[in-house]
Amino acid sequence: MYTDKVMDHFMNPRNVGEIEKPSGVGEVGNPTCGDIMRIYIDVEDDIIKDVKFKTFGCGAAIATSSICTELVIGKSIDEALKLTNEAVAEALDGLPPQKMHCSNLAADALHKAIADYKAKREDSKE
Amino acid sequence: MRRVYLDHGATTPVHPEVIEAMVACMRDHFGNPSSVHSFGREAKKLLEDARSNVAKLIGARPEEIIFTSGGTEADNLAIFGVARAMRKKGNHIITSAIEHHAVLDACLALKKEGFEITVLPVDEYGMVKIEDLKAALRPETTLVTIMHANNEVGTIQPIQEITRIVKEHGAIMHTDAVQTAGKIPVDVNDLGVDLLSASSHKIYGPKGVGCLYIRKGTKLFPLTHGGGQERKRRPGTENLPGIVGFGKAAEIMTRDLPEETSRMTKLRNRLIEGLTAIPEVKLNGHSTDRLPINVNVSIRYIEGESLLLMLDMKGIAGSSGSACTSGSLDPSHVLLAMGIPHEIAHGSLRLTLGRDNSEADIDYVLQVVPEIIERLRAMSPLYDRKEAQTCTPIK
Amino acid sequence: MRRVYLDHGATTPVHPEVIEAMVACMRDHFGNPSSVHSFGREAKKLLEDARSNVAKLIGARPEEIIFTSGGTEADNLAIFGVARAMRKKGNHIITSAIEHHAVLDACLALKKEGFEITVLPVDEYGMVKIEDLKAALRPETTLVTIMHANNEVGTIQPIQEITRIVKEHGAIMHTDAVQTAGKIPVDVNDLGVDLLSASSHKIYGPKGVGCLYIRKGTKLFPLTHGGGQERKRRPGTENLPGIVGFGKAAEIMTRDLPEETSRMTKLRNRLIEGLTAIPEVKLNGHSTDRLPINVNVSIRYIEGESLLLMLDMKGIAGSSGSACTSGSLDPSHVLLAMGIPHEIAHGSLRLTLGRDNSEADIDYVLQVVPEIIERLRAMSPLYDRKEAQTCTPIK
Ligand SMILES: Cc1ncc(COP(=O)(O)O)c(C=O)c1O
Ligand SMILES: Cc1ncc(COP(=O)(O)O)c(C=O)c1O
Ligand code: FES
Ligand code: FES
Repeated sequence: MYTDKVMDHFMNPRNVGEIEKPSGVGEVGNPTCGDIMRIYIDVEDDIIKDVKFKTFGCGAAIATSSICTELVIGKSIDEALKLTNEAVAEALDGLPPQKMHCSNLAADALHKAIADYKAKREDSKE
Repeated sequence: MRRVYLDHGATTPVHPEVIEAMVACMRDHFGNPSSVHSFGREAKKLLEDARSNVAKLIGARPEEIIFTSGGTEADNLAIFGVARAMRKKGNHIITSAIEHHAVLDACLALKKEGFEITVLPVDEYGMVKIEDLKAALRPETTLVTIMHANNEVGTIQPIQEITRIVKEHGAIMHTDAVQTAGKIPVDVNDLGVDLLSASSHKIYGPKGVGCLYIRKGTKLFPLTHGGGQERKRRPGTENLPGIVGFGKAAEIMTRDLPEETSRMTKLRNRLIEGLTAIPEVKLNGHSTDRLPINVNVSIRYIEGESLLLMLDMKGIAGSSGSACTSGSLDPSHVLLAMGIPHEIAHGSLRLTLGRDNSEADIDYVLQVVPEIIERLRAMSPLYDRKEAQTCTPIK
Repeated sequence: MRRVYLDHGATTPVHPEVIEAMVACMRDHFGNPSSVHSFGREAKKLLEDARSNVAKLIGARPEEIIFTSGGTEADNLAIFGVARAMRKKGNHIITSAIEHHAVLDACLALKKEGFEITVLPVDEYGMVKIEDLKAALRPETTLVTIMHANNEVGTIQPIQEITRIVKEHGAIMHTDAVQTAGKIPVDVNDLGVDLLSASSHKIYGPKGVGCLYIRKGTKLFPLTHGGGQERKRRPGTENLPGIVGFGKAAEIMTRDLPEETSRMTKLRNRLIEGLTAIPEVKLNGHSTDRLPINVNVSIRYIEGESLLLMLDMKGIAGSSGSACTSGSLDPSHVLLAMGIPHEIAHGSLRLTLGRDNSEADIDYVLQVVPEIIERLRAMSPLYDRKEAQTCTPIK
């Protein structure tokens, strides 16, 4: 059902955990199956220094979370915002059709975390 | 790697004696049972021997057994068959919320044909309440279909009592015994039912064959039309190797039932004890009115599919009522009907025992499962919250 | 005693390689194809490999193949499925007088649901006439179902031409290819059909499994309801060993088709020549547009069942369209539709060839049959009369 790459990221997920004082946090619940992902980012000079995640969901949800963190560490927030669900699925060599919605979790949570970071930055400027 | 198959509720390995009987049938007796010549007569004899063995398994007479392509077809034949045949008498059918989709979806399809369907609720253990049944029966009720034991949580319904009430009311009683025939004692006359479905591949026979018991005198329209096979109730050249395999499996199950039941019950109880000793793991279903092979637990803060995948990497095969495994959007309708919330149903694990399982298998599972739960919970955002006490406790 | 099986139109022996594949499936890959774990995935792979092999046999894409419990179910699924799904568009269905009962009886059952059925006649060779089809098509015609080759007399219909007309008219075309798929070249795209039924046990696969080809985009209601298997068109745990056997048989037939067809044709022609050399024995069906395995003759003044029994005593297995073998009161509806009188249809003999038949088998049959005919005619009061010239001659 899953590609080797999905299984690798599922069995050995990268960057699981939390960041103590994160620059931003994003959480999404997938309304279709009730799964939840939370992503923490640490940003310095608009560059994502570190990402951590926690996910409650299927193998695809955990694997997409994991690869998503790998894809954006070291990127600028503008680059990270360009990350799409399709790109996440592609980086895993594809997902089964009935699992495509799981890839929404990761990118959406990341985008929310970045929005949270931006909002916090605006707050602190004021 | 050690491989421990604990998904016997989904399907079972085929018994070596069953394979042998099927090979002998295909190699030496390939005739069409409808043919006049000796090849046909030999095939016919095998067909009727198998029918006797299957009849014996459930205390029926051979002429009351119709072979089908499985439990799903048997359920559909019973429900469509009786509902349509009795249409002039009434258009009301009663079923329960925890039936297999073969029953539930057949009833839903009848709704589109203008039938009225009452779906009885169940209590937190998955049990139908007798009062609910009594309240639901109407003059125009023609058919009640309630399963003998549930495939997901293993709860065994009081079919004898249910049937008594249904028959007193003058309606026809069907039970889906796919999970019980061959696993616990099943006798159509003790139960009193008019129709009963069974399936071969749940009891070490081949997939693709099952049967419907039809009590003499029960009116029923066929689902399909064609040759005159199976007393015109189920046309088509008979699946002879499959039927022979089913017959052999029935024979073996009849023989080994008492011994296997007590062995399974012991293994099951050990497994339940071990799993429910893990924090926030809770048994689903009834603690005693329960299939000897069935263990079903909810494991909070984790999701079932990822649990199954990690178990699979350790060689353990189980199943889950999680929405993520269902291909549809909802978790198990059975767990939901029992009042279990979505997020907890998501973390359900079903382990179903079989003849090939040993004490050592249970030891292995009880060693592996806690480690995996630990790992998945460490990844779970819900588990965080729990530590912060923001989660509703399991009731 | 020599045993010569000449009833391959009824069913075939299972090919040893097919048995081997089925045993391997049951022994090593017994999982449920719907399961998440490795046992399930292995089973799923076998299922999909078999689907590819069956698709290849008829030039289809794997996703257009739905496995069923046989040819009868495939025919019923096609006919009920399309008729009910297209009901809003129209309620007229066209079929032919020589269809298998799986088609004819399904159409008759639809009549009770309010559909109108036109049954096309056939000529003396069992051939549908194109003009009759054209005349029968109406604006409300939704489905035409005409068999590829007839099981009794072997006549092959011009399905390509028929389909062209049906499709031009905007109706859906189904053909029952149970007697052709695997025996003569069958390609769904050459034929142009929307639906095509095939069965495993006619081509050295196991009984109890078949398939329906459904061209992409064809609307169809399922016959039964339940799990989501086979794209929701045919629920129930898949008959995996049967399907694997069917897949293997399809693979073998694809490989051996050209060679076997020419070998069968030669044996068939010898058998026809030999039998029709007997006085007052006449070939039924078409002389050239005919299945390579099919021989069907009418033998005047004798009755089919007694002929079959005597052949059986000599180890020869055949079949007959006699009323006495049919269990009903009438002789073969196919022979009657071809205009063959009752008393002559009574004396029909069908011998259908297979892979295991040799020249020596034909020699044996051609030695035994004349003796038996002699014996039976000597017992027949009709034969007396014939000598007294009171019988209507065979036209
Ligand atoms: C309770 C119950 N009913 C019906 C079925 C369907 O039987 P089959 O798989 O033979 O179609 C199953 C198994 O899948 C079952 O567990
Ligand atoms: C032309 C034709 N259609 C349908 C069938 C039915 O197929 P099955 O025996 O697989 O149900 C047969 C054989 O019996 C047949 O010869
Ligand atoms: S998270 Fe539920 S299907 Fe992927
Ligand atoms: S003579 Fe006996 S059945 Fe026809």
